[in-house]
Amino acid sequence: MRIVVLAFANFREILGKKREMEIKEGATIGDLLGELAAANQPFRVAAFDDSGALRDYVLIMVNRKRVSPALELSRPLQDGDELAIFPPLAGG
Amino acid sequence: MRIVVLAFANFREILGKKREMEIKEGATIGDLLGELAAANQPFRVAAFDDSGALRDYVLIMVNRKRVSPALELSRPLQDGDELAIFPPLAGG
Amino acid sequence: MIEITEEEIYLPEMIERARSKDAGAIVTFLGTVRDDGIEMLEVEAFREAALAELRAIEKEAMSRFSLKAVEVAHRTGSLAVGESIVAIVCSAGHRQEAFSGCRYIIDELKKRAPLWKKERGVRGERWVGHDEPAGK
Amino acid sequence: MIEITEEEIYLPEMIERARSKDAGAIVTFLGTVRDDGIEMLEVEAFREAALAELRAIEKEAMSRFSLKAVEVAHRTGSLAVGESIVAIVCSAGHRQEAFSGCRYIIDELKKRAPLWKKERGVRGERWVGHDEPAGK
Repeated sequence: MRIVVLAFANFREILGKKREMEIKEGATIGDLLGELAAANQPFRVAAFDDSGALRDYVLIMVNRKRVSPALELSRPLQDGDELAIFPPLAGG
Repeated sequence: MRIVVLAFANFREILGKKREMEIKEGATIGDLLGELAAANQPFRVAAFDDSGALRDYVLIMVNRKRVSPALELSRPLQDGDELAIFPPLAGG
Repeated sequence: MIEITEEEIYLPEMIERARSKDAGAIVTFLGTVRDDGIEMLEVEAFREAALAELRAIEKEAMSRFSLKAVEVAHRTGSLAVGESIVAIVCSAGHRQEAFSGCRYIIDELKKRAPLWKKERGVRGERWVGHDEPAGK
Repeated sequence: MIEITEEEIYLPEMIERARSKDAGAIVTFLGTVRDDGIEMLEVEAFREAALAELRAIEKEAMSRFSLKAVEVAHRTGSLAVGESIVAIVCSAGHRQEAFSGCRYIIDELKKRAPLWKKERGVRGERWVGHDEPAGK
């Protein structure tokens, strides 16, 4: 299935603003982040700590709704989902 | 001695904006208000209650400093003083 | 700049004067004539005393809230519904200070500056803020 | 009107749109680029998500504080020191509501709207609001 991945701020600088990824049916949010990390060393270092846990400042939206990385990394994605990766907000 | 009397808002409508008054040496704030009341019936009714006490909403400044009518009516005026009479403030 | 003026208040210029390199926040309060059955609002000032009081309030606000700049303009004369009665602009390093400073200035202005408003409208005329004296 | 724009923010028009017969108070917040050794500020938005969040915040503020009108403009792109990053205008019947509404919107915008700022200055570059990831 196809997932649109958006990245902002420092994650945009590492991953680019937008890409489409093909991942296997039933893959979770955690699976997708793992694939990105495996393919991109700077993203792995920026997003994951030494024990492999997602750093606190990595924020995720799926279809423009915030998801809790602590609770929802195991949530399966759907074909056509849009996943956005960004650091803590700092507008205004 | 000569006192400049300024009036604002409803008191301006009754007394006019500015007048100079000649009062006797040593006259107090209360004396001056009494003279104004004696000469001007609408002012007397607007400024004093039936017992002859100054109404709460009459505010007084002498030389652009607020004076407390409750405490300072017996304060003597000086030649050249400017006395202003007005109702509660309502700017902004 | 502090002013009491018969001319229309021009807020954009006040905001531009308050803008500065060391300010991160500019908060503006604009008081306008609200239509409560009013046709005109007459605003009257004890001009010299009001300017002195506004300068004192400005000084207090500058030091209490570390403001970078303060602008105050209060209109006098005849105003129509929707027109600006008063404009206050405060700039500060951070937004808390700019909000608190602007709020302080309008609250103190209303309490302390010798200014009065008379509403002229469908229900006749009245001076705002106090009951009509018995004699009127 | 809610907008996220690459163009310079023109506050006077926003204030005029917020002015109305039933409003007695218009409070404006303007966030500007403060010179903390900064040369430029880059502002980035997740545009569609930020617009949706700002519309939600506007709706909350309108009903909580009985606002008559809300205007929000957030700039994106490269900004110089002194330029406006964000402008918020709230009109209400009375000043308490207008101040509270404006304060609420900027506080919630900063917490909830997906927007980011990168400072470029004498000490190099940094994204505002979080420590640099170890890999950068």
